[in-house]
Amino acid sequence: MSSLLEVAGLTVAFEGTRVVDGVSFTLQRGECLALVGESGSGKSVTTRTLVGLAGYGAHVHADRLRFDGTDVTGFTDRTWRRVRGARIGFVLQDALASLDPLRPVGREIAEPLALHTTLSRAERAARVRELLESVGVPEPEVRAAQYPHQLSGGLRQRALIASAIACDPDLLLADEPTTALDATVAVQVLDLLGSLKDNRSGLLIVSHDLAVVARLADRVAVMKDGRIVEAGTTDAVLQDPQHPYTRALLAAVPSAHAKGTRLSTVERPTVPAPAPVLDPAPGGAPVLAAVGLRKSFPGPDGVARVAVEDVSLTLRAGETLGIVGESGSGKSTTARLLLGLETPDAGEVLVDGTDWSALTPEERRTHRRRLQIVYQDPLSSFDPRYTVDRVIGEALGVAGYPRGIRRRDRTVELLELVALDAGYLGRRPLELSGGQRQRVAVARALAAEPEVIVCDEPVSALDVSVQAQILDLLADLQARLRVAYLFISHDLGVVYHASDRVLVMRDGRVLESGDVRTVFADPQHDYTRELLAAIPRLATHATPPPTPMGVS
Amino acid sequence: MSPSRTIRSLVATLAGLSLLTACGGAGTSTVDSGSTQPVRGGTLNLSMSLDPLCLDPHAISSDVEQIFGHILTDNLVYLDEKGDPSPWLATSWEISPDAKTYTFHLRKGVTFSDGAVFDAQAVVTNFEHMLDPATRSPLAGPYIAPYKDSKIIDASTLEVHLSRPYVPFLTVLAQGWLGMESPKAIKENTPAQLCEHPVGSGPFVLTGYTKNQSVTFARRADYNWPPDLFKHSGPAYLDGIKVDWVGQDAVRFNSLVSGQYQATGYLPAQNAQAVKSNPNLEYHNNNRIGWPFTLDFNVSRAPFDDLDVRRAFAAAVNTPAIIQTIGFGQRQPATGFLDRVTQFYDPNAKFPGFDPAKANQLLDQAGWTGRDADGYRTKDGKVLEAQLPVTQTATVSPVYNLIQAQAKAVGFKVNVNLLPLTQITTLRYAGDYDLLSGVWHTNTPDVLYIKYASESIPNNKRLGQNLSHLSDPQIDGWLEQARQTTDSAKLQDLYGKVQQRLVDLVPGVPIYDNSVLWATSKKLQGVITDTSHATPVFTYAWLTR
Amino acid sequence: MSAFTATAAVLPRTSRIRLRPGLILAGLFVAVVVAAALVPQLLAPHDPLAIGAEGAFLPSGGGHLLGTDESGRDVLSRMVYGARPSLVMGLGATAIAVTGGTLLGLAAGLGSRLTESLIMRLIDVVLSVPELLLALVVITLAGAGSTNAMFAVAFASIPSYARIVRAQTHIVRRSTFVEAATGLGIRRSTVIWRHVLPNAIRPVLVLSTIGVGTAISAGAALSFLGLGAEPPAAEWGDMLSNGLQYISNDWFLVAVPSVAITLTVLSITVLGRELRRRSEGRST
Amino acid sequence: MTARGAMAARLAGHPTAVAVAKRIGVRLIAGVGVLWGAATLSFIALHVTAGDAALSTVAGQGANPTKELLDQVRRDFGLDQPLYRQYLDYLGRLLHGDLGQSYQQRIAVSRAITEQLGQTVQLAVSAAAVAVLLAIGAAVLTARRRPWRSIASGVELTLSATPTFVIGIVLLIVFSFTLKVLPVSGNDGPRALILPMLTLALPIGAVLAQVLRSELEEVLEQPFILTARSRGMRDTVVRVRHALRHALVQIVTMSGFVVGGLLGGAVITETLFVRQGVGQLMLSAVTTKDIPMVLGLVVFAAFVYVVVNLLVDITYTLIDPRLVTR
Repeated sequence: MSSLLEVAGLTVAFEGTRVVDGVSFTLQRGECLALVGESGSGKSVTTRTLVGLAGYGAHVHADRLRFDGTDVTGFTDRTWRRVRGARIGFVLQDALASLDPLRPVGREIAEPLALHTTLSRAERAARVRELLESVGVPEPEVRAAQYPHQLSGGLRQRALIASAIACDPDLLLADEPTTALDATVAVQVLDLLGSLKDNRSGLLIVSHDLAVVARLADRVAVMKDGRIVEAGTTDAVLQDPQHPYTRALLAAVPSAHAKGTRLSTVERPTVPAPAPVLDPAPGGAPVLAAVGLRKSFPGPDGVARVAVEDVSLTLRAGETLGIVGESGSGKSTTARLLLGLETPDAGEVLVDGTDWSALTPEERRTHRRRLQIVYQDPLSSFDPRYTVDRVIGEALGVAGYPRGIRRRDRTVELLELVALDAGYLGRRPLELSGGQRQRVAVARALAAEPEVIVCDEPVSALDVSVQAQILDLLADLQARLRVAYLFISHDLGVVYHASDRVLVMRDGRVLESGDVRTVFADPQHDYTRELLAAIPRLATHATPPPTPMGVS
Repeated sequence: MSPSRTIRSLVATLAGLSLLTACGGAGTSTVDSGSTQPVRGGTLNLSMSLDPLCLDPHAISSDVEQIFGHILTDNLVYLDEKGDPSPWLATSWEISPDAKTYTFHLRKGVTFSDGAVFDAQAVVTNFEHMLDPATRSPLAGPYIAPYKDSKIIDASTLEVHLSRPYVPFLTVLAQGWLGMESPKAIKENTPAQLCEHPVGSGPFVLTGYTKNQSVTFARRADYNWPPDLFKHSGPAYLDGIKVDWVGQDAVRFNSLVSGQYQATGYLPAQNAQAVKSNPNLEYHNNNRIGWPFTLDFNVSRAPFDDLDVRRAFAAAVNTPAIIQTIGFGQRQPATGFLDRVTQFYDPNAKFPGFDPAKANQLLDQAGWTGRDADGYRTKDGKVLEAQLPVTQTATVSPVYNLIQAQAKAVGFKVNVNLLPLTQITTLRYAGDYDLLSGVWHTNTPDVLYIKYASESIPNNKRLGQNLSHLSDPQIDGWLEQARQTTDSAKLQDLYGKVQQRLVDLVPGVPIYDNSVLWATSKKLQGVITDTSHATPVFTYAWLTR
Repeated sequence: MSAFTATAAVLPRTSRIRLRPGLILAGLFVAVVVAAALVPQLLAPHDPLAIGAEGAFLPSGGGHLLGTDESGRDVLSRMVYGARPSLVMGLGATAIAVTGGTLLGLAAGLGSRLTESLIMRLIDVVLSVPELLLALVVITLAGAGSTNAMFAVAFASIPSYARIVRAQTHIVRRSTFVEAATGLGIRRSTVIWRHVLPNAIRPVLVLSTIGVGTAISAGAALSFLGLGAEPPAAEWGDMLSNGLQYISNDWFLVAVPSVAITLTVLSITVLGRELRRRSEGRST
Repeated sequence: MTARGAMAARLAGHPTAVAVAKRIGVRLIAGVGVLWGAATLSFIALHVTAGDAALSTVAGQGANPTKELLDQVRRDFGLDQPLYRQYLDYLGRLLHGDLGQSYQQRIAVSRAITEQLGQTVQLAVSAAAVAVLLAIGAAVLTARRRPWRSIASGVELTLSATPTFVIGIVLLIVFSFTLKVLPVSGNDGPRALILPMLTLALPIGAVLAQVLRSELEEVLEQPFILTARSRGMRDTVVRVRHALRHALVQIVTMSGFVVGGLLGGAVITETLFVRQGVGQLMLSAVTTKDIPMVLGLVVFAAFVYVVVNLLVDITYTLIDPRLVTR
């Protein structure tokens, strides 16, 4: 029986620049192949080319491109249309944007049926209800009539999958199917995808996250700069990676590492010059503390929504307190309360022992410098008109460095502290990469010589390899400057690696807190257990995970 | 287009390039007896320039009434070629020696289209309607201002008493604005309703009026009382007349050429040449009775209170150049202070022509010997300067800039101030100007009274049109006497003296004789040229198939 | 919620800015117009007001490249001298409108909720009256002439700029970099002055280049209705509405100013769009 | 999925009807505020500036009225009263919907406007329809399609840069003067409507098309378009069924600009094509300082503005349910 999908020497170029460069792989019926790689590796363009939708202005060439035995290279748009939707299903990343927001979900799912089948309206409606049930959506009748924005993330993604499998396609392509979902929901969707793959149809899954793929894929192909650098069965690639890039990728995944060791083996930045050591905070008194914080926001229809309820925490100098929880758990609101950007309904925030609310606006301003923040998207935290020099210079100005030589030297010093050379001074943040921008953000935070830096999802938007470098940077700086971190993230692996103590939050409340090792090894609350179970671990599904983190 | 367009269309019909080519005889009222027999039926499509937004003749001063007047209403009298009143609804009349009592003998059997009978009482109702403040009559009322009261001798004889001698009373009654309206309509309708559907006894009846769009008239079957001079009787030949308001000159011209219309009441001067050379169009450029297009000096204040300055400015104005530039060959230079076709016009009361050297000599003589940086003359530190307020119309013709340039040539500074229409009117009556241009059309030499009698100087009693504020006892005397006699020899002498005196006093600079340009398609025959306004009369016009 | 932005760019944007021929032509034309506005006496062969002795409606050729108008004046010279009033109308009206609009917009964006709703209602009032009626009222009662026409056009376009600035101020006020600056302990007034104002105003300045074109067009419309520049000054809009009267005598009198106005507005708009595309490319 | 289900979802998607009604209520009050503001602003503007309305009405060109007549007219117009008295009378009448009597036409202003309204509405509605259709057609057919895109945007740019009356003149020259296919002027019959409608529709349509195309090109980059294409749907069908709806939101936002453009353009088009209409009325009322008429027109324009904004607000929620919950 010929293979379902046969790709050899596939090249896709946009105005001369090759995005996919000579990719070859095959996919058999009943098999799941995973294409893994960081952003810009060409994995998505490859998938789209398989349905003839490489995009406007794409030049596609392939030695061999056969789907279920037929050569598709010569396909015209008309012939492609008979295959798309009917024989190949496509699932994209975020259902909120991948389903037409202005049309009820049911109509979206019914569309492929209308195109490829002769079912009547009523029959199509019935089929849509069946499909929704088959992908695990409760009350399909009501849900079908609702709009995408009225469904939860998980239900939306299931509806998107229902729309892709409406005509029982032979091949299902899934481009980052679970990236936009919380871990617990992502796991359920992955299991759904796994169940859909029976012996007859094939599944091609694309992701940046090796651990996610490990759960589902039979074979894996690792892509970098448009080429497949390594391919093979999932166990072989994950247990015994041959190519250095694959090894670096695996190493960069926090959950695969012993806590406290360095993550980024690749291009280790030179160790910066010894920085001046800040005098440690007096005794062990908490640098930042909160007692019984409560905050609610007026909902759209007038009903108040409680975001944070009875949250208390303490943070000592040089310590990292992690706050973990899914979206809507109130972790960001807590951070804004601690920073004094929001005033709590009840409770106190103590900075070096003094309560925020007790301070006069003038005092509050000088106090602010003690607490700095690093955002998830650093670009939006810089004034678009500023160069790196002015961004850091402004912070130094507030910290008492007058314009001129002293400020300039200190700026260069700070840049070196975050492993960036003086050449970046004149550059605009827009021209830098995600990792470099985050380094500039950290440098600006340090410029104010703060006692606490609140990191709100600092690495979530970065590629795994870059994520690793930033986490190491933060660890180095803490060791040298004894600055305290409040580390907020939805990614348990990252939090486990970066934090000393951790708070687990859900629906605005602190469920559990304590030393990160004890909380993760022996979770008291079953929600924490559920969170831990949902961490995608590199251990293959063949051998059961020895410890929650899959690594001793 | 905007109402200021009436001013524009007036100004646009200014002096032409070459001296007037032979134009239609002024005031001839012969019926063009075309070779073939008149054909009954068909509707005339007529394009006019601007909708006065009210069609009650007594309530408006718009030029439109000069044409609509003879469509809708009949007048008591009709002017003959010489400019004397001839019988129409009034078959005959006697004037008392003191020219204050006028006895009219009215035509019998005349009815208005709403059935009301035309009799002495109807005439009285009309006069009272013209003078009634509620009508707000801008022209009809003032023309019969001296009317005091009247006595109805019998149904067809009326004795009218005036507060003071006013012989031109008979002549003005021939104008379009003084047509007879139905007394029944006057009694039963409000001024606004009369604006919408006035009722007359004329050859056509108003059947539809949509503002700013169109007016429709239909033939009146039992019409049989045209002026005797028409030498014709019975109803009109045309079934009706459809009038469209076409404000844009270019559009009005091209729609005439394309045959969408068979006649236009206002032909732009710039298109005259094209119409003349068009085989199937007939061009009419008729001189008009009245006061020519003239530049008034305000003699009541400096600098024009000095006669020498006035004579100098008059000598500096190069009238032929102005006419050549803006008239497109359709205007005749004015010779004096009356249009040449006006009754008792005196050809030898000639106005001195363009003579810059004399202008400079007179200004030096008047003491304006100094020169400022820009070359303008000064005297005791003051610059020789005059204000000329002008209203902004879509296309202000360049006459003001020509005069400005010519005055500058002799060191006289003329400031052309562009102001909105409303402000110009306020300045006009407040006398806050040095120069004003204008034209006044009426069908009697008494226009000289309106323009130059001290009685007509705007004051608290009346607004008045004597914008030059000339007050000369001799002229007042002669004009008053002219209003008391019908003896043409005496009138010729009186008006002659007035015209000569005006040439000496130089209250203004006459530039060109007023004339009206209209055009008809060759398909339209039997069009009479009205003797009062030199405009087309369609009473007995007819359309060839 | 960690929205990971790893979706590969399906459509790599060609950001290489090729100097499109249209751009060069537009730039050249604007340069000619500006030169004509600055030094008309150098470019114009004759005096724009001089009544030519040769007579009216001369076809192009001979002493007059574009012929003569209804008063025998040289059309080319009048076109050259007409450039300045049009540019003054375009630049002047836009400058006034942008300053007025920015002040109002900032006041609404930064002020209290009450000041904001007051200003927005005022803007609604000015916007509710159609632009041309507004201009008509201003000119007819304050007198015609190019300066009043300029103020009329400016006054009518202040609201649209005010709205843009207000919306932009709100966006910038709530942006992360303003929060970060406050977090650094910088005084509120300094944050506004250093971060909120410049970023709120920048898009308007870019948009105003396109506004210049629209202002010239509006000015020409006013001249067409007889409310533009005072005669005998050479002004394109006036020449156009004048030319329309003599369209059957010499259609050139209408064609030349129409083409001039259209090309000027077109080239300024093209330059404006290019500026906007470049600045947007940089600021997002 | 039955229609009833869809309706249930749509209602379920909306907050209670009270919230929507409240929003419209607020809009209405703001609208009344705008009307009052427009009337007051114009009242002041007209009375403060120079020029005597009574004099200019009666003593027009060639008129020679007496002083008593002028004073009588001033009393009729109520111009002899102190300004605040005139203002209060005016507001009083306005509340009863009486816009007073036009000085020039001596008929009720409301009647004068309604009389002339028919033609302008006919012109404006047909022009708006043509403009929107042209814009949608141009945008849908040329978005992201290499050669056509630049040609179409070039034409649109030229059209939007050309002043309205120049377009009118060109059309007039080509179709009326030379080809003599269409009548030169007048209001009667549909053929006289074609040229003015095109003159008004082309510039507005050009601007709309440019906005629509850039909006469409952004929407076409959204993932749900790719999903639709991956279901085997033809590109043009995807544009019409999915992308167009998003772009329609843009047209609704632009409706303020369109209405303004129509009213403004109407004045010029009616002047050029000598059509009866509110534009002509506005021009003549302002030049002869027919105060009640100008105020009537201002209030009428403000009323149209408020109604249009209200409709825009409502259509927003119908097209894009997401907006309701904001």
